[in-house]
Amino acid sequence: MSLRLQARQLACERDDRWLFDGLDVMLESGEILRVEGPNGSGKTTLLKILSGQLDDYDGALEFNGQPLRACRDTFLANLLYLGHAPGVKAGLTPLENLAWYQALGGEAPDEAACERALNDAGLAGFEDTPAGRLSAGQNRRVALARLTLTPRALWVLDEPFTALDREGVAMLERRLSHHAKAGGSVIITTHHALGGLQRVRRLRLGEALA
Amino acid sequence: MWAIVHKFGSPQWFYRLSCRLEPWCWVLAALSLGAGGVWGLALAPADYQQGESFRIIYVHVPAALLAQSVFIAMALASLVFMVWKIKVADMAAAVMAPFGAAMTFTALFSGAVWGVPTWGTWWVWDARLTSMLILLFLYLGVIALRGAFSSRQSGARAASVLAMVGVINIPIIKYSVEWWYTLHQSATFSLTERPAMPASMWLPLLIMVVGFYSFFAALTLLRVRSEILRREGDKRWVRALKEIPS
Amino acid sequence: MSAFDSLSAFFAMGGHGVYVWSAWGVTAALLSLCFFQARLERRALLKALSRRARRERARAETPSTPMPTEESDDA
Amino acid sequence: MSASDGGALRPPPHGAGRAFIATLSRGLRLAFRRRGEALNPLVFYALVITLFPIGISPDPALLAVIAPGLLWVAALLAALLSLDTLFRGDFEDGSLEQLILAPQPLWTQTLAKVCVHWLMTGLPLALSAPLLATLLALPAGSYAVLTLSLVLGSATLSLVGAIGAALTVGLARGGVLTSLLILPLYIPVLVFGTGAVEAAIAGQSALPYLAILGALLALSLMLAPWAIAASLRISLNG
Repeated sequence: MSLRLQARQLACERDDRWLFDGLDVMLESGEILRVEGPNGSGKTTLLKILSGQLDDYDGALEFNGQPLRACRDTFLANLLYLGHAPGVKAGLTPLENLAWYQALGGEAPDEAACERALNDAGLAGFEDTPAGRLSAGQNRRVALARLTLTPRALWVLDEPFTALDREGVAMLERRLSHHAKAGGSVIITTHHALGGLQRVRRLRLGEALA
Repeated sequence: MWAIVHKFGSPQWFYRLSCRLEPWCWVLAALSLGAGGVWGLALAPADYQQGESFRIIYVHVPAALLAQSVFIAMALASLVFMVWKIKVADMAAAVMAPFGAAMTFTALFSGAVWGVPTWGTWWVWDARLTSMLILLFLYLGVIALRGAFSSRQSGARAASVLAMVGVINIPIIKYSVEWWYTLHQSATFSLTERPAMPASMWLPLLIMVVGFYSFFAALTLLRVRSEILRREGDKRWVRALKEIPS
Repeated sequence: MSAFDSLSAFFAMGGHGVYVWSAWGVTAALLSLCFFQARLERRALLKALSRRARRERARAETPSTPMPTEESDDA
Repeated sequence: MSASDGGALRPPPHGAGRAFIATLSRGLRLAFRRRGEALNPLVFYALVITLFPIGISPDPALLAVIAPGLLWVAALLAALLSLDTLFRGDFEDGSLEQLILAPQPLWTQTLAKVCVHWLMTGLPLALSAPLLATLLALPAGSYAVLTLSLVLGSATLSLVGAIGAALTVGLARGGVLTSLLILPLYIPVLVFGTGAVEAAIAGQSALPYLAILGALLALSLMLAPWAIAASLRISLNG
């Protein structure tokens, strides 16, 4: 059951200027697509379109051959989107945050799985401290714990390396290559050199228009 | 069906259509407003009870009717924009809102002024005037929301949602205000009950209503064309328009 | 045929003149305000489009020639 | 299958009920963690009520006349002020984005958010109204109807108010704009809410007014969650 996300002649206008025009994107199982470009070239907007959040764009967007609008539920069930903000409530503990995400995915509550995911993300011992008292890097790790807690075929990650220390970066790179080898696919924007990963295709934005 | 909807919705098609329609609307508006004005002001008989101040009706009633029809038209345009993503519909909705607010204010002002000789005070919480005041707040809300967003697209879509939510509430607000007014029925004369008007009175009123509505149509066509020039300025067909002075 | 016997009676409106004329005056003022605003808006947009067209034409003609020929800048 | 389990496609889940309860309990837990903040609407309500005897006159006879309307308007304003807490926090820390991307029908999530807001502001206001009514010398016999009308009405206020909150969540200074959008839509609830209390004072049956309040609630329960979902999508893409 492979995964195929295809966008044809994608164009998006933001405040009367064309961020990108006539863009073709193809993502297959096992591939990592890295979106690059200077600030303001529309990287986040492209990620929001490809993750089905934005729908005022021109062009066609298909998931496994079906227009995204038609199979939105299936698409969302297989998508894991991490935006600039980690999406972790400061008032809740990491465990409670993860339990909510588990329920959001429709899965039964499983505290043991949450603890394992936190442990794998390097947050052993911080399961019950409110996220408000954790550092930005640790909050990012709570968000990254979702990658293993709720496995999804398509990862769309917007600057996931922000605030991560060296081990965090290494841990995330390991997860990316493992996910690609296991047949999943990733769309990622980062200013990090993804040295250790193979099969990384690049998509330049903000140049085609110059 | 899809192709047709988009063909009719295309700015270029609409621009050509309104070029032909607009002059006729202006002519109709000028004629009926002129004739209706003269008839209502000078020829129609005064009301035996209220005297000459009754002539304000020829301005108050058309403005009040138009104020509500514009809101409904705006909500319909917003619905067309949200469902079929037709940009021209959003331009129409954006253009109608200020005119609707102006008509609501006219109705409020003329109603209040009419109240002075009949009730002796500027403002009376009459059911229809109160509904009209709330309608003005709804208009201001839609206009303010459309302008509050940095990007025009989301401002348009937010204003569309509010216009549709607003239009559902207009009858509810009207009903509840009518009911509220009858509960606090003060002894003063209210605009709602009036003896049926003889033909010599409602005919000029009808002409004035036709005048107001054709004015609204002509103004909307003109201002939507301007919106098209503003938003589609970089399109080839706009640059090729002969109206642009070279 | 007219409801008034003289012009002065017409303006006096049986004592209600100030109300009738203020109501009609505000209505006429608002309608003409909307009308002229629309006309001015359209003229301003057309002028902006013509300026942009002229600037693009000027830019299209000058890349090769070092001395750009002076475009006759009409109103 | 282990080689490609990463790529295995999952069918859309049908745990909407579980997601609803999860968002509801999350909201309540968060609110209880900041209990101090949850009292703000109540303190505001009491404060506004005490202003009027000072501002107008302490004469109980006069206060009794304006009591129903005043109790209702103050409750309405207190609810309006607390609308900001509905989506603002989630918007800032990114969980609102995740809420919209959850594979659940979005209107169930927005309904859960509105229930949290109602449980934390609407209900407490309604339950504290009788206490404040005594301050305003509200005639006896109308306290039960006052509370019941506020319970019913505040639910509609939360639902309709959430639409405005969703429309302006992306704006930096959206507070004033929200009230400009929402107050006109609150007027029917205010009319029939005060009508119910006045009917009770006059000794008539308040049932017809409560029935209309119930109808307004049913209508907004049917339309609002969907409208809130649409407004959230617009605000987030703005």
